[in-house]
Amino acid sequence: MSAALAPIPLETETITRERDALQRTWASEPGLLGWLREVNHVSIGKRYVITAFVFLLLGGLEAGVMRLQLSRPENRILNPDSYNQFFTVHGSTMMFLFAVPVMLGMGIWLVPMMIGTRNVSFPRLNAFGYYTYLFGGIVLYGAFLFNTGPDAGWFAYPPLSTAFTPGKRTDFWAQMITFTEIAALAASITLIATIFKQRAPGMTLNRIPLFVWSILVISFMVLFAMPTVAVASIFLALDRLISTHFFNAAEGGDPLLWQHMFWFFGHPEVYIIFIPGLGFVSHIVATFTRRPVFGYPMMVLSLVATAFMGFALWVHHMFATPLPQLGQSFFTAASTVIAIPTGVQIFCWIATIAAGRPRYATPFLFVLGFFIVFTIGGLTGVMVASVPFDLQVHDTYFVVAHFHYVLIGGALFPLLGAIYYWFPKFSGRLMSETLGKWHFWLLLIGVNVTFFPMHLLGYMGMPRRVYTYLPETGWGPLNSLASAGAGIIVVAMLIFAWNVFSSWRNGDVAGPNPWGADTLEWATESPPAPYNFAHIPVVQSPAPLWEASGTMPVVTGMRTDVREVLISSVMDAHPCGKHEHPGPSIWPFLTSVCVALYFVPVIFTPWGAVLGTVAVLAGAAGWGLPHATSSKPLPAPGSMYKDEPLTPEAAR
Amino acid sequence: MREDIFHPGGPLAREVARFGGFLHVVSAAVFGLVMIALVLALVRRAPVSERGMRRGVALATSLTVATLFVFLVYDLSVGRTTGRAPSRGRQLTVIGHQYWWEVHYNDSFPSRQVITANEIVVPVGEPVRLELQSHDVIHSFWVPSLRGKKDLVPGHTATTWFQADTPGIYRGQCAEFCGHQHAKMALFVTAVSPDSFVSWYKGQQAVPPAPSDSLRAEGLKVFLTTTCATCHNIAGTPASGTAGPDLSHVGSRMYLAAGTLKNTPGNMAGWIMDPGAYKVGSKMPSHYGTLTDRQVRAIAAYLEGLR
Amino acid sequence: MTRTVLCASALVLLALACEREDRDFHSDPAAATPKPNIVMSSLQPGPVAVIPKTEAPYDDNAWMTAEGMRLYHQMNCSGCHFEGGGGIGPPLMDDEWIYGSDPANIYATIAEGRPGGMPPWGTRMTPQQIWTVVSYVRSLSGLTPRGARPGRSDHMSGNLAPQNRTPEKPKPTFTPPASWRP
Amino acid sequence: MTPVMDTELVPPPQRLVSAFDASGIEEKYFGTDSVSWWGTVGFMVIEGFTLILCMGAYFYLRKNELGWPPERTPLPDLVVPTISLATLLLKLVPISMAARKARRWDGDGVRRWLAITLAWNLVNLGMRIAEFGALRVRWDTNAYGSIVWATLFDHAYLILFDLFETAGIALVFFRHQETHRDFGAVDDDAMYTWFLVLAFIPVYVMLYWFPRWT
Repeated sequence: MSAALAPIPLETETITRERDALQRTWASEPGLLGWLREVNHVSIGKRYVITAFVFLLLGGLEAGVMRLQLSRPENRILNPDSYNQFFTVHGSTMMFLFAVPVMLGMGIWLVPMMIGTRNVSFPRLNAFGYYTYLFGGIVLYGAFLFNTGPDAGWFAYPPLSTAFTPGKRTDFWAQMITFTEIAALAASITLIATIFKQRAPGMTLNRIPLFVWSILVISFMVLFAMPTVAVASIFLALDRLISTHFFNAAEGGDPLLWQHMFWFFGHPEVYIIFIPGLGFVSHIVATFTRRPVFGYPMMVLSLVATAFMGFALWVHHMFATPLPQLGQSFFTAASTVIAIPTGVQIFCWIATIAAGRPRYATPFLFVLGFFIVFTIGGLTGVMVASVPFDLQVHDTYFVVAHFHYVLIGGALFPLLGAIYYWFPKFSGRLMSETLGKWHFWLLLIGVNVTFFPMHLLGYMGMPRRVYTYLPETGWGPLNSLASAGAGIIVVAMLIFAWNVFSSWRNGDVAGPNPWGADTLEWATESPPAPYNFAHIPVVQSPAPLWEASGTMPVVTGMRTDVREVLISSVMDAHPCGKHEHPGPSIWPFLTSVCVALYFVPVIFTPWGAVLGTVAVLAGAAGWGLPHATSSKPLPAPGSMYKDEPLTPEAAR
Repeated sequence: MREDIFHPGGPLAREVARFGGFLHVVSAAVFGLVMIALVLALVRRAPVSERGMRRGVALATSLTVATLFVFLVYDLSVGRTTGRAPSRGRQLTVIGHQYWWEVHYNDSFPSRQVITANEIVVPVGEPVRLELQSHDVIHSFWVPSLRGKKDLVPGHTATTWFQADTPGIYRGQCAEFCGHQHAKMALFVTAVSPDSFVSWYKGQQAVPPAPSDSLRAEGLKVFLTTTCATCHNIAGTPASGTAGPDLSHVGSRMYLAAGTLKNTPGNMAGWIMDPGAYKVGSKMPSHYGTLTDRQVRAIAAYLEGLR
Repeated sequence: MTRTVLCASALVLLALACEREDRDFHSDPAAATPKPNIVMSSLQPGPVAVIPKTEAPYDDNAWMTAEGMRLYHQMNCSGCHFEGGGGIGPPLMDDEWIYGSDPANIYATIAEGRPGGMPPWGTRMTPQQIWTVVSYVRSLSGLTPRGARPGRSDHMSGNLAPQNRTPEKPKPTFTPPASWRP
Repeated sequence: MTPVMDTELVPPPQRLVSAFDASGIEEKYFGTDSVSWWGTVGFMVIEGFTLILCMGAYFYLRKNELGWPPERTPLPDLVVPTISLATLLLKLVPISMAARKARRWDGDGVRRWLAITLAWNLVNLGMRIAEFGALRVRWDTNAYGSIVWATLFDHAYLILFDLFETAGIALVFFRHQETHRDFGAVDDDAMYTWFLVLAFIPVYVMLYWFPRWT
């Protein structure tokens, strides 16, 4: 085994030669087929993020139409049938097709760069996850176009979603859930293995960037949350398609079983969405105050604590159901206590800002917006933790206001800040600051004008999910105000879209590290070469780019002719092995098609399950059998095995 | 008509409104403190030292814990007072339907039981205990000015209670998404003095009077010979359907179709003719083409007389 | 060429899908849906008549079939036919059809009534409502497309849901037992 | 004008120095140093959790009934499932032997034991199909029927995928195309099989013994 060497400066010539070789090995293939065969995490991550933003746009348009419908009493833009489809598809899109995939996608895109490796651990599984997610979205929107959009709510409570919604609408919803859950699970397994085993040498647990921690934490949450909703949605589909009785009270089933399972997933889901947001905030705060975030151990512990507690408070979505009262107190206490770790993080950031030198660039503005909007959402969150108060505001517009404040404040603001912040790494160019500031201020105003009045509407008795209201309820003026706010949000997001579009084409060219940031992704070019790092960096401090003094310690001796990555130990990131990655393959895409061949036909006939099982097995066979792996075969089978155990060293 | 959690009409809602006021004050204070801290952090002259940061975070965290503790204690005490159901008081059964409410005033003598729909009349100052069931999907019973909500889940029987102190009309609405007309599934609680309640209750127990004029008599005949009677019940007549609301005293109600239309003969006629025009997806079938204008007018006149 | 085919098939899909999931909330005026031309029996003087197959408008529309199920209960069809198994009236979920299984025949049976107790509903239900009941009744014996048949019911036990029943092959005629005759 | 590009902050170009020579490090094929081990463990966690969820739903639905199985539903058979469990446990022998040979890089040994595992897998699958009959209830009879079918089906899918995975690995070995990594795959497959078999023990107790105790 090799050990650490005395630092030897690398010759420019060597570096250039190795770069050329790596470029040949890792390059993407041209053409449509090459696009489908792509397994590089940068491409797949970008695809995730772009696709998710397309779904954000669609979900936002649906919200806009709904706000138009609600802008005055007894409006007739949408009839209840279309309204129910719109709000169901809006909620499902934002949760399953935008928020979770965009966060996992940012993780897939950023994590390998941040931890100093060349690709994620399971590149093909990763690509498979993307296509499965994409097909899930296509299935939902395809159905929606054909007037088959789900209409039982994004929460799909039975029996409304079983015996009382005939047709295929809810079936498409349930299948979309399964698609996106498979994708999320694939992404989280990939990310966990990558973060545990592929960190650059020296990146011990206490040097992992906070965003990587947040992705690690949510990946574990996904492992337990997503199977729950997948099992629940399969039960739901079975109830609908082959008449099982999981949720049928008349035959011993229980509608509340669905609610338990759905919220056991649904509450952690919220944390899955905003914990990466907290990761973004940490990086932006550190960079724009020019000092590391205060209280790193506390930040990490808070993230982990939030993840654990996130699973212990699902019942606070069910306070109004007939449940024993004693248990409810526990969930109130848990919902209250979870405010502490989040509070600690906010205090640490404010302390960091106080100790640093703030620069008011757009990403930092979005973080300030996060403080304002998210704090309001968090406070109303503590309010709804109380059983008696929640029973008054549950399922009203107060809750609509609450979770939009939490998710827009806790996830969208940091995400948009992150887009401005990492856009140079994305495209090689900076986004326009002027447009960015317009975007920020309009969004901040728009969000508050739209959602603040909803708190009051909730107090006035306006329930959620109503397609209209009567004039005598007096809800008209505040609803008109909220709809006007939605208009401001639309303008703000149009500015953002234009900013992305124009900056991508002719924004200022950014160097490798335009913000002077501290983490490893800024050590590569913008945008990075397909292999990320010509030489894997060796990490010696939590802020490697700030503490390096003119020299950058790196790993040498990696092969350049195959896709090789360095494997390191879980705790102290000591190099302990190498791993040869598979190259591009069409099979992840084809297997994903096979999964679609399972889930879509099964909506129409039980034989779909048989067809689908065969198709998936065939896809897996194509994926797994030798022609698809580029691994070198053993020297020669036969004599070598006979005498003594063969080690890889001996085989060389 | 009241519908606002901060304009309570009874002790339960008042307790929660007081608690809500406390929450608002505390939340506003916390928000203000966080914002002040943020602004100070942004505009301070010299960067804060490591020790300053540690102290600030420790102080803020302990304040948070203390505030949450106070919140929790107050919340549990409010939960205790509002959660405990009284042992006395009238017992009602409320059954949720897509998209209306069926209300039974239970009595040990079946003949004295009163069945009505969408409108609950209660005496002031007396607790009312509710047993909640659902006929189809999940609904949620909520009258903001009287108390928080409780879900009506198929296969479960939920219990809740409320009490009105001030006479008045309290509007409420189904609070769990239940299908196309979740938006038009209102209910009204009318709190009256105990004396007026007794006379109202007697009136509801009585068999409605026979039609007084020929138009109404014709209305009854049409009601019984067409499909009306297969879904609706009218005491004292052969009409005994259970799929739709009990119409024995429909003339005494304020609204039709769960708070959708004012109860006038004209609205009634229009509603019978084409319910879908007022409430898309209503489970009441249309009679456009099966009833003549005169028949509909006769039915509306007859129903108006059922007080 | 390929593109034209793709576009055309997409349009066909669109049309099919829209119809499948249509929720027809407004009742048409009675005149809008013409009553079908009904041939009661193939027995007639002269050459063998070709009986035109009629199409039920809602057979492949799950929502409207479910509306038919609701009306079936609201109009108290279940009072005699129970949940399709029959009792006072003949069963509806088997393969035997006294007056024919064709949509038009069922329509006529409902609208005009039949001797032996089946009352006429033509004056009490709109044609649209009758058509929804026609589709529901057909779904009971699996005569409508599987995807549009009602699923499990929350209230009934022991019966297979219509969507999980094997379609019955209708026998054209059936001799009613003496007790059913007037 | 780019006000945000703070040139003073951008660190000067850095000279790369070699701090670690990785040329001597080899790929690891067994245990926690192989990434595929982590993938297998990830799938085990997910699949194990779905089984736990099914079991949770089973006990949740139990409380809605007075008796268990509910009225007019017979108790499940005990003989066939017990034989099925025994055959599952027996499967551990050949697959563990295959893994042992794999750790010694003994290709022929792996081939021999994989063949036996594969044949035995078919027995498992057959027993599992018989087991569905042994439940003595249909999935659409009542909620009890639904959940027992779902739980058993969930586990049956694991058996099916394990069979398929073993078959895939065996195919590679029988065509003498095995690589170092395929020896690692045998080891991971053995670990997965242990999970699959051990996970069935609580399911077995729940499905066939729990109704007899209550």
